[in-house]
Amino acid sequence: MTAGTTSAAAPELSPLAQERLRYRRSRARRSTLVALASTVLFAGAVAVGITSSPGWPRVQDTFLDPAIAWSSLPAVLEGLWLNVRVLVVAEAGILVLGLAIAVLRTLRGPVFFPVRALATGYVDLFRGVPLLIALYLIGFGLPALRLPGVPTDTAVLGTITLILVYSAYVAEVFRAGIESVHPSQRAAARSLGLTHRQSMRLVVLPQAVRRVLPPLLNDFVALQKDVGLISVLGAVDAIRAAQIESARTFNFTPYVLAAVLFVLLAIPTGRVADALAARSARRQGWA
Amino acid sequence: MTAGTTSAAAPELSPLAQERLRYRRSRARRSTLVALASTVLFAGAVAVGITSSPGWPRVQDTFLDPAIAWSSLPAVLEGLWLNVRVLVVAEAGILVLGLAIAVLRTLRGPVFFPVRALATGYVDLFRGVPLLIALYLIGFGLPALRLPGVPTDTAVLGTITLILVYSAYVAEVFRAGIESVHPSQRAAARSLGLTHRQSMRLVVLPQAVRRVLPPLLNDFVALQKDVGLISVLGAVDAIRAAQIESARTFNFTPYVLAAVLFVLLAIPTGRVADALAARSARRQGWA
Amino acid sequence: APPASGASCEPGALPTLTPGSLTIGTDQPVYPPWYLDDDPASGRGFESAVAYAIAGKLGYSRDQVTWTRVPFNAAIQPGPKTYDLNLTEFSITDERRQAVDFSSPYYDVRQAVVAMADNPLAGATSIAALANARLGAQVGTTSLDAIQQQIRPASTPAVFNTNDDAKLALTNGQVDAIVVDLPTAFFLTSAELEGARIVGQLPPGTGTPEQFGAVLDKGSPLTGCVSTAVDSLRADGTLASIEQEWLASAGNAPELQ
Amino acid sequence: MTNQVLEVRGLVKRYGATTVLGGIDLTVAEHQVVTLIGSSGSGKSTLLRCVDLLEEIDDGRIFLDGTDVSDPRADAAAAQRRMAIVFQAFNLFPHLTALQNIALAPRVVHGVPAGEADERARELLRRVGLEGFAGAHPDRLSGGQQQRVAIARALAVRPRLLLLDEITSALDPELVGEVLQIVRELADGGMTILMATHEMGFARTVSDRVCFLDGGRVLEAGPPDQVLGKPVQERTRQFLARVIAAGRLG
Amino acid sequence: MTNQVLEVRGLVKRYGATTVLGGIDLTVAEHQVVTLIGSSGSGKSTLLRCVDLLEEIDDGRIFLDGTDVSDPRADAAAAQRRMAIVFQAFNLFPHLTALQNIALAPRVVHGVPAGEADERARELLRRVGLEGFAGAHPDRLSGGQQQRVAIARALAVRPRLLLLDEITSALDPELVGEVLQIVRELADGGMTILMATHEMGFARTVSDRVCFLDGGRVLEAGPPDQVLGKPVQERTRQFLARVIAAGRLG
Ligand SMILES: Nc1ncnc2c1ncn2[C@@H]1O[C@H](COP(=O)(O)OP(=O)(O)OP(=O)(O)O)[C@@H](O)[C@H]1O
Ligand SMILES: Nc1ncnc2c1ncn2[C@@H]1O[C@H](COP(=O)(O)OP(=O)(O)OP(=O)(O)O)[C@@H](O)[C@H]1O
Ligand SMILES: [Mg+2]
Ligand SMILES: [Mg+2]
Repeated sequence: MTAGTTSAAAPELSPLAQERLRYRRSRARRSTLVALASTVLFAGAVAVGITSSPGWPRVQDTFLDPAIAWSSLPAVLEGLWLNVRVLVVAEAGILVLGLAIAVLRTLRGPVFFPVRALATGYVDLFRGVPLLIALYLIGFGLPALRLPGVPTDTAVLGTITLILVYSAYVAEVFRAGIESVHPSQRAAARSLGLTHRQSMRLVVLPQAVRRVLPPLLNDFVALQKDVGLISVLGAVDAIRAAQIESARTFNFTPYVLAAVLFVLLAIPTGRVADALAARSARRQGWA
Repeated sequence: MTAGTTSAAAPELSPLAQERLRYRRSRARRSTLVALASTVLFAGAVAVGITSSPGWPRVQDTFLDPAIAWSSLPAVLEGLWLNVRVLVVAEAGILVLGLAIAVLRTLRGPVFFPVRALATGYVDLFRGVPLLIALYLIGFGLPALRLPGVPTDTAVLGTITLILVYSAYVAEVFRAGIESVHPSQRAAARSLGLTHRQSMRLVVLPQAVRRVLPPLLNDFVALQKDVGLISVLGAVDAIRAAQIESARTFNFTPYVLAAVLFVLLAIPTGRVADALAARSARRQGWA
Repeated sequence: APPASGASCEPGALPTLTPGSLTIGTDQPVYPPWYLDDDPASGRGFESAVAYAIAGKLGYSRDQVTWTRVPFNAAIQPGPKTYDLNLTEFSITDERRQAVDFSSPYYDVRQAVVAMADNPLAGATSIAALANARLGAQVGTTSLDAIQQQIRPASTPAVFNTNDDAKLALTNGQVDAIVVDLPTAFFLTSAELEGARIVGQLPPGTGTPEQFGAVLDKGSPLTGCVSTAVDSLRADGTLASIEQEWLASAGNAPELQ
Repeated sequence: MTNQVLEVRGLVKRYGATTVLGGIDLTVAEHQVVTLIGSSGSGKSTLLRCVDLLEEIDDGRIFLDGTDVSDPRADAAAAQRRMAIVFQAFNLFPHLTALQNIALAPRVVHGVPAGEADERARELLRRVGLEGFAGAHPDRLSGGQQQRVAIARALAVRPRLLLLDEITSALDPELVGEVLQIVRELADGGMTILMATHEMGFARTVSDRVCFLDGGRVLEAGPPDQVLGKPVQERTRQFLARVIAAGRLG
Repeated sequence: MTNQVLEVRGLVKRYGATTVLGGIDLTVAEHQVVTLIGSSGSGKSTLLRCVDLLEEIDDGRIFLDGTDVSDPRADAAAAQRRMAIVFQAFNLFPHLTALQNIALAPRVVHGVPAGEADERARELLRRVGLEGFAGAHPDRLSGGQQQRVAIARALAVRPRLLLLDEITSALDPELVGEVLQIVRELADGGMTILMATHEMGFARTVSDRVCFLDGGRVLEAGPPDQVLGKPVQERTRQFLARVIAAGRLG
C-alpha cells in the first residue's frame, strides 16, 4: 500500500483529465448527432409520407392556407388577448384559493375533521363538475336569478367559475406537495416555536411548491386554454375566433394558427419551470 | 429529582388519560357541531336567498326540472358510457407514454441531452396545443390524407389524440415526483449495483408516484370530462347527449344531470387517492 | 348551379356512399322550423321535407333515404365524408366553395333581430337604433356576419355555441337582442320564447342574396344531379309549397331601415 | 427540592400496540444537566420528543416550570418556544442556508430584527467552527458540519430547557471535544439540559444526574458516579460492562 | 505488493470552485482493512463516494482489481455490483421494510431467489440484533436500528470491497462494541474494507493501515501504531492531542 504522497492539485487539467473530458464531450456530441440525425430522418420520412399521400393537396389547402392564416390572424390574436387577460386574474385567484383549501385539507387531528371534510367536499364537487357545465350553471344560472348585486358580466362570471373549478385541481397539487415534505421538518419547525401558520409558510410550503412546480404549471397551461371555454357565455376567445373564421371559409387553417399561438404561449411557462427547478437544485447541491 | 420508580404501564387507561381523551373527544365533537351548524346555516342562507329571488321559479324550471331529468337520463347515461370506455383505454396509454417521457426528461448528463431535448419538445408541443384543435388536426387531418392503413374510426383517432395530449401533462407530473426523491436514494440504489432501470422501477418511482398521486388523479378526473371532446368528431358523449336533450326541450336540466353524474364519477377517484395515501403513510409511520 | 359533371342522373342508381340508398347528413341537434322534434326522418320541418323531395327527384323512395348526424366541423372537414349531401342551413358563399360543393340554393334567407318585449330595443325601427345594443348570435352562422357587416355595433357581439345559449342569454338580459334567420325568429317568438318579439328583419345585403344550399363533398359526382333536382323542384313549385307549409309566416316582419 | 424546570410524571407513549415508554418519572432542576443513557431502541429519542411536545402522549403529565404543558388545554406553542431540541437526524431545513436555518426562529418567533438575528447566527456559526459556511445549504455540508449547524440553531433561541439527542454522533473526536466543551460552558453558564448521549465519559463529567433507560423504563437514576460507578441493577451493570469492553467509558 | 483490490491514484474532486479532494493516492490490498481518519469536512465521505463511483471525479484514476473503473468507457454498474457502501446517513429506502431493504439487491442484482434472499436477510437481521424488526419501515426505527439495517443491507450483497462511513455514529456504546465485533469478524473472514471512522480505539485494533485526511489530502498514512502512536506530521499530532483530550483514543 502506498499513500501519503499527494500529487499537486492542478489548477490546470492533467492530460488524463483532459483526455477524459474530450472523450465525454465527443460522446455527448456523437449522441447529439445521432439523435439529431434520427430525428431529422424520422421527421423527413413522415413529411415525405404525408406530402406524397393522395389527400395531401386537400389537407394542405384545408389546414395550411397562408392567405387564410394571415387574414384570420388579427381576429385570433384579439381572441388570445382575452385569454391572457382572464388568465392573469384567474391565476391569482386560483393560487390563493387553491392554497387555502390545500392547507385546510392537510390539517391533522380529529378537531379539524369537519374543516377537512368541507375542503374535501369542495374538491370533489368542483373537480368533478365539467367546466363547461359549471360555466352554464354559474354564467347563465346566476344572472337568471335576477338577484340585485350579482354580476351579470360574462367575463366576470366566467372568471369566477374558472377560479372555483381550477382551485379544486390546484388544491390537490399543493396537497401532494405539502404531504411529501417529511414530518420531521414540521417537527423541527414546531420545536423551534413556530406556529402552525409560520411552519407552513416558512418551512413546508417553500419545499412543497418546489416539488410540485411541474404539475402546478400543468394546470396553468391547461388554464390558458380552458379560459377559452368562457366563450360559451358569449365572449370571443382565440379558439372561438378561429371557429368564426373557420366557419366563414370552411377552412381549418385558423385553428392551426390558434394552436401555434397557444403552443408559443405555453413554451415559456415550461422553461420558467425548468429554470426555477434547476436553480433550486443547484443551490441545494443536488445538481 | 426523583426517578427510577416506574408506574406500571396500565393496559387500562388511567383516570388522567381517560379525562384527557374525553376532553379531546368533546372538543372534536364541538368543532364538528360548529362546522356542521355553520355549514347548514350558510347553506340555508344561500338556499333561502336563491329560492326567494325573483328569478328562482324560472331558474328552477330551466335547470332543475325532475321530469326532464328523468326523461333525459337514458341518453345521458349512454353518452357517459362512451366517456368511461374511452377513458379506460386512454388512461392505460397515457400512463405508459407519460411515464416513459418523464423518465427520459429526468436523465442526467450531457450524453442524454438530445433525448431530454426531444422529450421536452414533446411536452411543450402537446401540452401547449388545445385538445380541441389537436382533435381537429388528428381526427380530421389524418383521414383526409387518405393514406392506406391509417385508421379513420373517430373513436380510435380521438383516443390517440387524448393519449398524445394527456401524456404530456402526466409526464410533467411524474417528473415532479421523480425529481422530488432525494438524490441520495438513487445513490443508494446504484451503490447496490442496481441498473438505472431497476433503480427507477424499484426505488425512485414507488416513492415518486406516492408523492404525486393527487395531481395524477387530477389529470384523470380532468380526462374523464375531456374524453367528451371527442364528440366534436361525431361521437355522442354525455355532455353532447345533454346538449341534444337540452336543445329538444329548451331546458338546461340535462346539463345539471350530466354534471351530477360526472361528480359522482369523480368522487370515488378522490377517495381511492386518499385511501392509498393514508395506507402508505400509516405503513411508514407518518400517521 | 354547376354543370352536371358528366354523370347521368339515372334515378335511384347514383354513385352514392351506399349504392341504392341516399345518405343525407344533418347536425345534431337540429332546430325547428327546419326540422321538427330533432327528428329529420319524420319529414316534418322545411329541410326535412326538401330533403325527401330531392331524394324523390333523384329516384330514391322514402325508405331508401338514410339520415346521419354530423356536427358542423365534421361536415366541412376535408377527409372522406359520411354523407352524400347535407342540409343544415348552410349559406352559400364563394369562400366556402373552395372547401365543399354546394347544390343550387333551395331557400333565400333573411336575417331578423329578436328582443324581449320589455326591452326598449323592441320598439326600434332602424338599424342605427341597434348600434349601441349588446347583440348576440350563434357561431358559424351568417347571422354573425350580418351583425358585423350591417349593424356594426359599438361593442363586440356575443357569440354562442348554439341558439339555445343565445336564447338563454337573451331571457337573462345578458344580451339585448339576438340575430337569427327569419324563419327561426318566427319560430322562437311564436313557440319558444314567451315575451320575445321580432324587432324587424335586416335588409338584404348588397350583392347576391343569402341562400341555403345542400353541402356535398368537394368534387362530388352527385353535385350536378342534386342541383338539377333542386332546380326542377323550384320550377315545378314544390319548393314554394314546402316553404308555404313550414315557413308560412316568414313574410310579415317589418324591414329595418 | 429546588426550582424544577422539567417534571415528568408517569409518562406513557405507545405506537399502536407497542409501548415505547412505559411510565417515566423524571425531573430536571434549574441549572442541572440530566443525561439519558441506554441501549438503542430503549426510548431516549422518544422521551425527548415527548418532552418537546412533538408527540401526543398516552398517559402521564409533563410540567415545565410547574405548568402542566401536556394538558390538551395548554398552549403547546408557547411551551415549545421555551425549549429547543437538537435532533439525532439534525432535521435542518434543506431550502435554507446554514445562516438562515439558525436565524429563522429568532426572527419570526422571538421578533429579533433581521440584522441582529443574522449577526447572532454568524456568531454561533463561529462558535461551532463553521464561519465559512454561512451561505451553504445543508445538502452541501458534511455530516459533522450539519450537526454543528443544528446545535447552533437550537442555541439561537436561548431556550429555558435544552434537549440534546446524541449531538456528538456525527462528529469526529476532535470536534466531539469542542462540542462537549460548548455544552460544558452552557451548563456552567446555568443552562438547564436534558440530553441523550452515548459518550459515557462525557456523561460522567458533565451530568448532575444520569438516568439509565431500558425498555421504556427508567431502570436506575442518580449521580453519575453512582449509576456509572456502582450501579444497583443487574441490567445496568451488563450495559456498562459491554460499554467498557467497547472502550468507551472514557 | 500483493493483490491490490483498490488502488486510487491522484484522485481530484471539486464542487464548483472548491477542491474537496486534492489528489489522493491510496491502495487497499486483499483482506486488508484501511481506515480513514480526519476532522469533519476533511473529505472522508466524499472519498468513499468517489471510490463507489457515485461522483464523477475530476482527475485521477480508480482501479478495482486492476481495472480502471473510473474510465468513462468502463462499466460502472458492474464495478458497483462488486462494492457495497454503508452511508453516514444510512439512506435506507423508506418505502420498503427492513427485510425488503436488505433482500432487494440480492434478488434483483444477483438473481438470488426471493425465498432464499429473504432467508439471508432474516439471518443478517439476527446478526445485527434486529430479528423483531423485519417488517418495520425505516421511519419507525430508532437511529441505531436504522444504522444496523444499513449495515445488513451492505453485507447482503457479499461485496468484494466494503466501504463503511462512520457506521458506529448512531449506535450506543454497547452496540458499538457489537458492530465493531462484526467488522472484526468480517476482516478476519478476509473481507477487504475501506472505512471512515471516529473510533480511534477501534481503528487502532482492527486496521492494517490508517490514513489521516486533512483538507482533501492524505497527510499521513501507515500502520495504526505508527500514525496514531508516533505521527510524523505536526497536524496529525494536533488532531490526536485533541482526540485524546476528548477521551476517545481508547
Ligand atoms: N413511529 C413509530 N412507530 C412504531 N415504533 C416506533 C416508532 N418510532 C419509534 N418506534 C420504536 O420505538 C423504540 C424507541 O425508539 P427511540 O428512537 O426512542 O430509541 P432510542 O433510544 O433513541 O434509540 P437510538 O439510540 O438507536 O437512537 C424503537 O424500538 C423504535 O423501533
Ligand atoms: N455538493 C457539495 N457542494 C459543495 N461542497 C460540498 C458538497 N458536498 C460536500 N461538500 C464539502 O466537501 C467537504 C468534505 O465533505 P465530506 O462529507 O467528504 O466530509 P467528511 O470528512 O465526511 O466530514 P464528516 O466527518 O463531518 O462527515 C465539506 O467541507 C463539505 O462542505
Ligand atoms: Mg435515538
Ligand atoms: Mg462524512
